[in-house]
Amino acid sequence: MTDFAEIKLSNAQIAWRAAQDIEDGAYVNLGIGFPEMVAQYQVEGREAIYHTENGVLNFGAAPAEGEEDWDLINAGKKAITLKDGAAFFHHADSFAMVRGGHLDVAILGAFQVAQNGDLANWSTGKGVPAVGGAMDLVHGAKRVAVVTDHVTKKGDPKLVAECTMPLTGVGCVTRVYTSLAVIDIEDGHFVLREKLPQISLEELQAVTGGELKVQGTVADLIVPTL
Amino acid sequence: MTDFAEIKLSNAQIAWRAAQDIEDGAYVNLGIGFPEMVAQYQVEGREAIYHTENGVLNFGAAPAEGEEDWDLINAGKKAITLKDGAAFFHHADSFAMVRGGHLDVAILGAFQVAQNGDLANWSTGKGVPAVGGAMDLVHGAKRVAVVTDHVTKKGDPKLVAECTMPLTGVGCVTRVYTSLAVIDIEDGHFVLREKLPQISLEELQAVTGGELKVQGTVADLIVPTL
Amino acid sequence: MDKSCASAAEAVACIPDGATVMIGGFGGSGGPIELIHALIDKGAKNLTVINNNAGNGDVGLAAMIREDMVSKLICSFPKSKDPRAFTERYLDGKIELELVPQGTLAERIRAGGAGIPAFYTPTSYGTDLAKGKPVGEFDGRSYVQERWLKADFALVKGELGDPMGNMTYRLAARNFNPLMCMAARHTIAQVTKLVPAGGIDPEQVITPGIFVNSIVEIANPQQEEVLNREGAVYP
Amino acid sequence: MDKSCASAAEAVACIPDGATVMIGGFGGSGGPIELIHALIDKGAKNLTVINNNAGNGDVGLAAMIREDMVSKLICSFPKSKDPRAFTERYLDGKIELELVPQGTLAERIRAGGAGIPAFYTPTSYGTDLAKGKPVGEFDGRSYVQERWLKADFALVKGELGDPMGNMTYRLAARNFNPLMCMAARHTIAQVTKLVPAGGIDPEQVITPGIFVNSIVEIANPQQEEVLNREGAVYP
Repeated sequence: MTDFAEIKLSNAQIAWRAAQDIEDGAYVNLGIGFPEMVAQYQVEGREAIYHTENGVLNFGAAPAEGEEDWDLINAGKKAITLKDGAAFFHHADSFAMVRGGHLDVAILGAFQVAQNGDLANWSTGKGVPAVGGAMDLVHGAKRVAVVTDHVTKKGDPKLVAECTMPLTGVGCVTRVYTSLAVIDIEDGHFVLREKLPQISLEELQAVTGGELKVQGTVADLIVPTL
Repeated sequence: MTDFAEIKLSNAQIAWRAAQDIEDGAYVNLGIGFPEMVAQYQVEGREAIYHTENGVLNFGAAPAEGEEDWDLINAGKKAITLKDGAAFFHHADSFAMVRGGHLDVAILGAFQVAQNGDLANWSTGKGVPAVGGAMDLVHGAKRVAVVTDHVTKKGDPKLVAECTMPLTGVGCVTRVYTSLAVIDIEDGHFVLREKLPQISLEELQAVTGGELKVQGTVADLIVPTL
Repeated sequence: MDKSCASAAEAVACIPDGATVMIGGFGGSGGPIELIHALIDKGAKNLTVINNNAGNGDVGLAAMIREDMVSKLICSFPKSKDPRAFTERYLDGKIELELVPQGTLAERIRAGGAGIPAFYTPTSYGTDLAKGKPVGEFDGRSYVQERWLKADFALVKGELGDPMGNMTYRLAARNFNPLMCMAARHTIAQVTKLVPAGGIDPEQVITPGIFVNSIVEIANPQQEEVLNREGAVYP
Repeated sequence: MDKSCASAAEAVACIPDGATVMIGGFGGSGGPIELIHALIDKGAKNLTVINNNAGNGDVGLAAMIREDMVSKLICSFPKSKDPRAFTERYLDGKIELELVPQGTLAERIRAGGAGIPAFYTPTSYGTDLAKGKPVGEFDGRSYVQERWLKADFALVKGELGDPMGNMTYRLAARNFNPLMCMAARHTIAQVTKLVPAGGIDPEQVITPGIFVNSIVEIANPQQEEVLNREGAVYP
């Protein structure tokens, strides 16, 4: 039995892998937290335009400490900078971009992803509920992808036959980048596209809560040391 | 029998009377054509802010001939000028102002006004139909008034028990300024407020298609020579 | 990112027969005359056009209609000083008309751009234009349910533009243009001046570039009202 | 026309107990801190507040909640670095929460301002937040029907303003402010600089004055994020 903890991808590596699929010229929304790392690994020679729900297009990296302007923040309330060709707009226009299908990609975190594309990422069902823009994003972008560890801290599958946690959206996720694999969701099934070469299909299936279908070849998931 | 043609108010005089009811600071939309004349008789010391459907607030009089900028027009496609504190906005925001109840007064023309406040002013039912912003205006402004001759060119009543022409809006008009009288619409009835002193109530009733109720005194409709 | 195009002809080359095309402008103001004329040069048949009006005189949308490129028009006011091209074809049953109240037209286009498939409005309730449409009652008042409007293409006119598609508009030439940018699958903009990215203050952008697919500089754009007063005819 | 007010205190004096109040801002940006603090000084009870968040730390909306002025909150994200004021009252059942997805919150407010009593959105379909709401199917896809949101008052923050109520916004401090201006019966704005009518280019106005009822200059406004980083407490 392979020790997943030793070979699994770091969050940086998962983010790197997700960044490889962002086309030149894509309009992208990155969920708050871990998904924001994807911006750090933009592929050389490609330009992505980042959208943030609170009304900014084409923002850049965080400013140096002490240089923050706290009227210039992203949806995670972190200070940002602007690139040339940026634009401001109000919240209704911002979510018109989201809901109206103008974003090419949204990359989000997940508690659970089901084999039919259902996503649970907003509520554990405990404490103060808070949803933000998650439910809008999953029904807006042309492509909704998830970056996530393959299993929970306790070792339970995060890719499941059916979500048991409160849903964010129904049938919305089309690709999942995990710490062990890249998995597409097609016609209600997990379709394995890439996996770490050190792990067997059987081992991967054992930590996945729905059947992993194989269509054609499964490529090796190869990422740089980061 | 009084000869109405000799004593009836001119369009300018009807517009003057309508202008007396526009409060200081009111946001006003004037329908294309005759209603636009109301702006010429703004009461001294009061300031009205005019809205036009194609996305301008606080416009002023027509420019001198030869001075027109044809990107600066009103809904009637006539050249306008701007006053200090004007603003441009797109059509959805413009009709948000209309439909959202932000205008204080809309003053429109009419083919027919019914005693329940129904208005017909957009279609004779013949030729090419065209509606423009008429149906939006009647459901938007806090107060919808009509300026009109009291009767058609053929002498038929324009104030009617029930509209026979295609409706612009249902139960929307609250006051009518005619060439003979000022009439409110309340609880499904025409209520006579002012009439030309030369005309008797019976004479006025004879050219009005619904019953004229009288509540309290009927004032004399007195307007300057214009 | 560079969405700029060398010419109006290149920008409209992608518009096929049968397309639904939104065209910005209100009366003589804000219409993308050079883009429309490039589309006439290219030729396309059986188009559904969405515009507030139905053209005026012998240029722009009126010329498109006169060239029999338009099989259906969705508009609020198909009348003008010289509406011959439309009127003749309409009365002959050669062009279909969907008449929509102006504010409803604007809101339906915005809804198309904003991913709102339907909404309720008081406008047109109880009139002939509401016939066949669902009605809803909210807080004791009746409203008409209206559907979004989307298009394959939008042709719009801006003032400043940058290669990312950000735009501003001149005076009341703004009108339907920003809404149509949102509601088309592929938006083609002409601007009077193309500036480098960063050349428009981000606070002053009216149409963010995400809503624009290609942008072409037309440095001295024609103005429909001016053309009509000169008696211009295109082609 | 002069909608200007001498002070924040004068501007908020009209807000009674039990009012529904929209408050602009997103996180620490764009919140009208001086207007909120003036309202705390005046005192009001049993308010329904509409804001994207539930305040942070011990200033602004968080301070209003801590002073037990708010009986109900309509928001999308009642969490922050220091959400104590809200969290304690929520877990004790002392404050009601209506949780709304952020884009739906924005659209409901816009709908309130635009006279659209209801609309359909894909957002929240099939989730707990859609429970009890009507569902509609359009073109084979399911949508949730959402209602407009209106308020008695809106407190907003702009950058430039003029006596007619025209306004611009600074950077991303725009967020919910222009929408809330539209949706309240009485909108109270604080601006960093009040300029004479004509001092804002009409093409650059973001909120036209028709949506604003009173406007007060607060020349050096406080910023919630900065206050929280300093550990500020109000009053």
